[in-house]
Amino acid sequence: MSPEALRERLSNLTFEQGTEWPTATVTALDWRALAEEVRHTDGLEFDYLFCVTGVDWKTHFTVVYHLTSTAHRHILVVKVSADRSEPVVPTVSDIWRTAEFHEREVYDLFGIVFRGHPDLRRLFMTDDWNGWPLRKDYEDPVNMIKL
Amino acid sequence: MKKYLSDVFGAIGSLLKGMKLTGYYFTHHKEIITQEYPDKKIKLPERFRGEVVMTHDEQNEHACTGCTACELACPNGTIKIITKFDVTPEGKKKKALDTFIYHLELCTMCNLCVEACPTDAIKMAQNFEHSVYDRSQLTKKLNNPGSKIREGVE
Amino acid sequence: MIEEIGTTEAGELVINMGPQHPSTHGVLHLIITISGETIKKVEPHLGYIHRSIEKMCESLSYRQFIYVTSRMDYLSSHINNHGCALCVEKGMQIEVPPRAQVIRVLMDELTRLASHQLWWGAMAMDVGALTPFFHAFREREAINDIMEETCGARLTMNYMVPGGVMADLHPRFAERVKEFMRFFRSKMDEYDELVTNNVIFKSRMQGVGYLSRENAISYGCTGPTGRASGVSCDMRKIAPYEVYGRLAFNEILQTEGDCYARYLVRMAEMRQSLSIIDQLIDNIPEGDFQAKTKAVLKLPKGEFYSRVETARGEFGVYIISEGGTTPYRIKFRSPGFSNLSALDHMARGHKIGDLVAIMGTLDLVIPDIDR
Amino acid sequence: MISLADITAAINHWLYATLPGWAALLVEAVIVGIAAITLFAVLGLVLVFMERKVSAYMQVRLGPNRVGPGGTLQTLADTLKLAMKEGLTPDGADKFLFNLAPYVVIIAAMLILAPIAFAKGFQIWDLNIGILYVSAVSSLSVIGILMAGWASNNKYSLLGAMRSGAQIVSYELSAGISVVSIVILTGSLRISDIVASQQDGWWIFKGHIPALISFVIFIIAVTAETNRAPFDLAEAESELTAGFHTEYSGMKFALFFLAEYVNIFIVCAIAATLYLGGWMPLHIGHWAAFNHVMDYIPSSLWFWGKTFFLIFVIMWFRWTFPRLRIDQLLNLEWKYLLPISMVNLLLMALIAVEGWYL
Repeated sequence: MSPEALRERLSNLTFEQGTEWPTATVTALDWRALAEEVRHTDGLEFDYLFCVTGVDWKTHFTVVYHLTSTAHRHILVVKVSADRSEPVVPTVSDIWRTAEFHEREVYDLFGIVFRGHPDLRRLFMTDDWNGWPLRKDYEDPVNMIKL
Repeated sequence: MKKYLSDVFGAIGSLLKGMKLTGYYFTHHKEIITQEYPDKKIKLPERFRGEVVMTHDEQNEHACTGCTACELACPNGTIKIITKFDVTPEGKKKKALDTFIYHLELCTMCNLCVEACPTDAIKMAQNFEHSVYDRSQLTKKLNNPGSKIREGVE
Repeated sequence: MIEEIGTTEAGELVINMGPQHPSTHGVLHLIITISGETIKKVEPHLGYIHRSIEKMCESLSYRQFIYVTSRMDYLSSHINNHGCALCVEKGMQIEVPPRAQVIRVLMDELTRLASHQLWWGAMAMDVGALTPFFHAFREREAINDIMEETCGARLTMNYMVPGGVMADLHPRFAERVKEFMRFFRSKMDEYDELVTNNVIFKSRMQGVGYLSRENAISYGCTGPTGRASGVSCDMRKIAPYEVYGRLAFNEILQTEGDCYARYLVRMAEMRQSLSIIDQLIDNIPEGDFQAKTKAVLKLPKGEFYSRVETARGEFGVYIISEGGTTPYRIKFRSPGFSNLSALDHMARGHKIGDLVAIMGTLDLVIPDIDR
Repeated sequence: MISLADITAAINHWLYATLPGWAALLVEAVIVGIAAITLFAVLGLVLVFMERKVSAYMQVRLGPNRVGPGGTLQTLADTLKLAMKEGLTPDGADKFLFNLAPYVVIIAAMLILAPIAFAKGFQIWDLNIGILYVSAVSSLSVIGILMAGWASNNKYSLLGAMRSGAQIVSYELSAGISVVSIVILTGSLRISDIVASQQDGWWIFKGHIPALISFVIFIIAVTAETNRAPFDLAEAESELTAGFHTEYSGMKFALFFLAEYVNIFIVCAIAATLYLGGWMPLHIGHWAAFNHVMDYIPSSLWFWGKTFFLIFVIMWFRWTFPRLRIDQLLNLEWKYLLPISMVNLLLMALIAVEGWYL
């Protein structure tokens, strides 16, 4: 499906202008339903989640999901925004199994909680690590390189 | 039963094939590729990036203007340039290089400083035997003592 | 550590495999629960080599950040750099000269060959054959020598710059590559004799670590891992970049989804890489090796994503730019990370020896997973 | 020509002539003990060096080439290094068993030296159940391995020891049956009788195809029994780091290492004795002239040549093949080797009864 047709098909979403792939922003509340829809609807079948990215916009967080379909080869980018003080996003790890690790990574580095994730623990950092390293306001207490 | 036997023979055959190959290498010593390194020195290609050096000519002159382009280009803070002000014969003050400090221990040999240098004052040398007993020896001063900038390099 | 894992049933044993273990190829830490020799659960613990490259890149300029990506998947460092350069070029709308494009693709394929050779040796070593490792390194060294001559380094080349490559090809490049190809083609048959057709090796591989097509997609397995399960996921075919679109090569697909299929896919890919190099080596166009770019690169505000095919699968670079000289946020989608997530699924019910074989065929590079 | 047998006989005669009977025996025992230990040390050094060179050439590299001429003293240097290393005993290990295990393994290996005929008339103890004694004692080393694995308090060691136990117990069977198939032909368990029965040709030639099959099975089985690749599951370094000797260091590790090589030597010596005539030169039927020429080559040279050839074959296996999995290992034994060797034994019995072997 071409990007235009995809925009047409998912007309209830608001798409950003001037992006390479159709990019839509949804709230955390709507995300779960949208995920189910794009995964299982005939003609869409976004069965492959190839990238999950957390972004800290200083005022809020976004989790960017890059979805594609192995059958139709179209790509959809969904941005899910989350509150900065209490970031919670529903998990999609039961829809795309790869999200299990990716969401853990985002949780580990940004502190975004994925509700319903089966095993939400630190992934890269040690279990007793303080803070969320990829947030913009994170300050490394130990600067490794001191010249 | 037939399959059982053919399995056994096929298996033995495939194993013997592998043994034939290793047997070949065992008996053909000319295939050995070991380079006896410290005994026989290796010649590295001229593009090999071993460390950053500053080229000096016979008059002990270099081409560095102290513009700090390399310092800015370096991703790791490997290079630190200390500049001074020289007084030209006409009596004008001119910025010049005082010390070119190079931290080999931080360098990843990415070549970005050499690319950035507008006057080709620095280049990559092929030396790769960098081990020293103390880390402080890895911090090097690249411009020779008493060296000065070559005439005409701006 | 073991207490935290909590309940183990009677007769079950929890083993820490790694971070220092001969077959985890680095510092992967697996906590495996076994009953006898049978694996009940595998739980990867990551982060022993996590350097937060994404955070580092946020403070590096668009010229500087490319070299860091060599340190992720160090075996396909050139392809990682390629992905980053492509992403920056996409943002800056730089037209890469045709010569640079061909050079890049040639280097990519040589890197892929080198990576697969190392994988072949290391995987054979995982299942207990030590000799293939040295034979594989013999060929890999030949590639490294070629790389060294042109790029200036053997492993972390940093040969890519936005807009092209850092230096022109060495005058002897084509000649040496052809010489290597002749040499390597003769060795490929030896590979088959020594390992591929070996009955012990086959029995170690066949039917082990099965991954169905659905699961491969769901777990996001790409590269040879995905293709062995029948998922068409070769970025060079799906979204051709550089000159891949006009090259004749096949995407290798297998449907068995077991370790042997993954092995065969990689072996066939080596032959495909050879054919790609064959097509290009005599047709390197003349011209510039680098497009004219500004000294300071500033990406316009926006988001840019590029996907390339490394030796392990799909590598994605996602740059969010706020218009400055450094990225606002950069994300690397590394293939090994997704492939590793399927390990637990694949290893359950197999023996410890199989786990090693499965890890071998997944071709994990730990810095690529940890980043 | 002075043979080894003459020398030993002379020493024996001299000792008994000058000393009382018990003292002579004691002195002889001491001499034999010293000789055995020296043999062990030299064997260890030579075989490790040989293994490293064989592996190096197969892997297109040079191998040790620094210490001594052609690297020959490399293993000596390594032994010195190991001897100077600290012998760590991990916390929580069963100290007594942990320290005892390497000695059990090495003593078990040492005991098997007794009935081996190194040359014509040169044998420590030609006991009448020689080959039975060898099979019995060689399976003792598994006790040492189990002790080591259990006492280390390490899960990898335990797994390695368990694998080793399962492996040795099952491969004993086909090794035993292979031995029996030769014993049927010779009708004696005494090593000297077995060697003497090959006066007119080695069993591997005289015994037709069944002897060849049983030889191959014996080699496979003893490779497994000595925990050598492709059957080195007990120490499988890519799976269990180092298996049962993960926790050992220094001299205790060296003993395990030494025992492994001595065991290889012993099983190869047994295989050479059973199938390739031991010290017996290559004799073909009634070709008296040919046999006479062959007799000029000293018998000890024949023995060592055959043994080292077999050792080389076992090393060749190791540097060519991948490792089997534990269930495949047991499958190979119970589904392939055991049935084949049993059928083979029947054939062999037929040959022996009909007397087709002469």
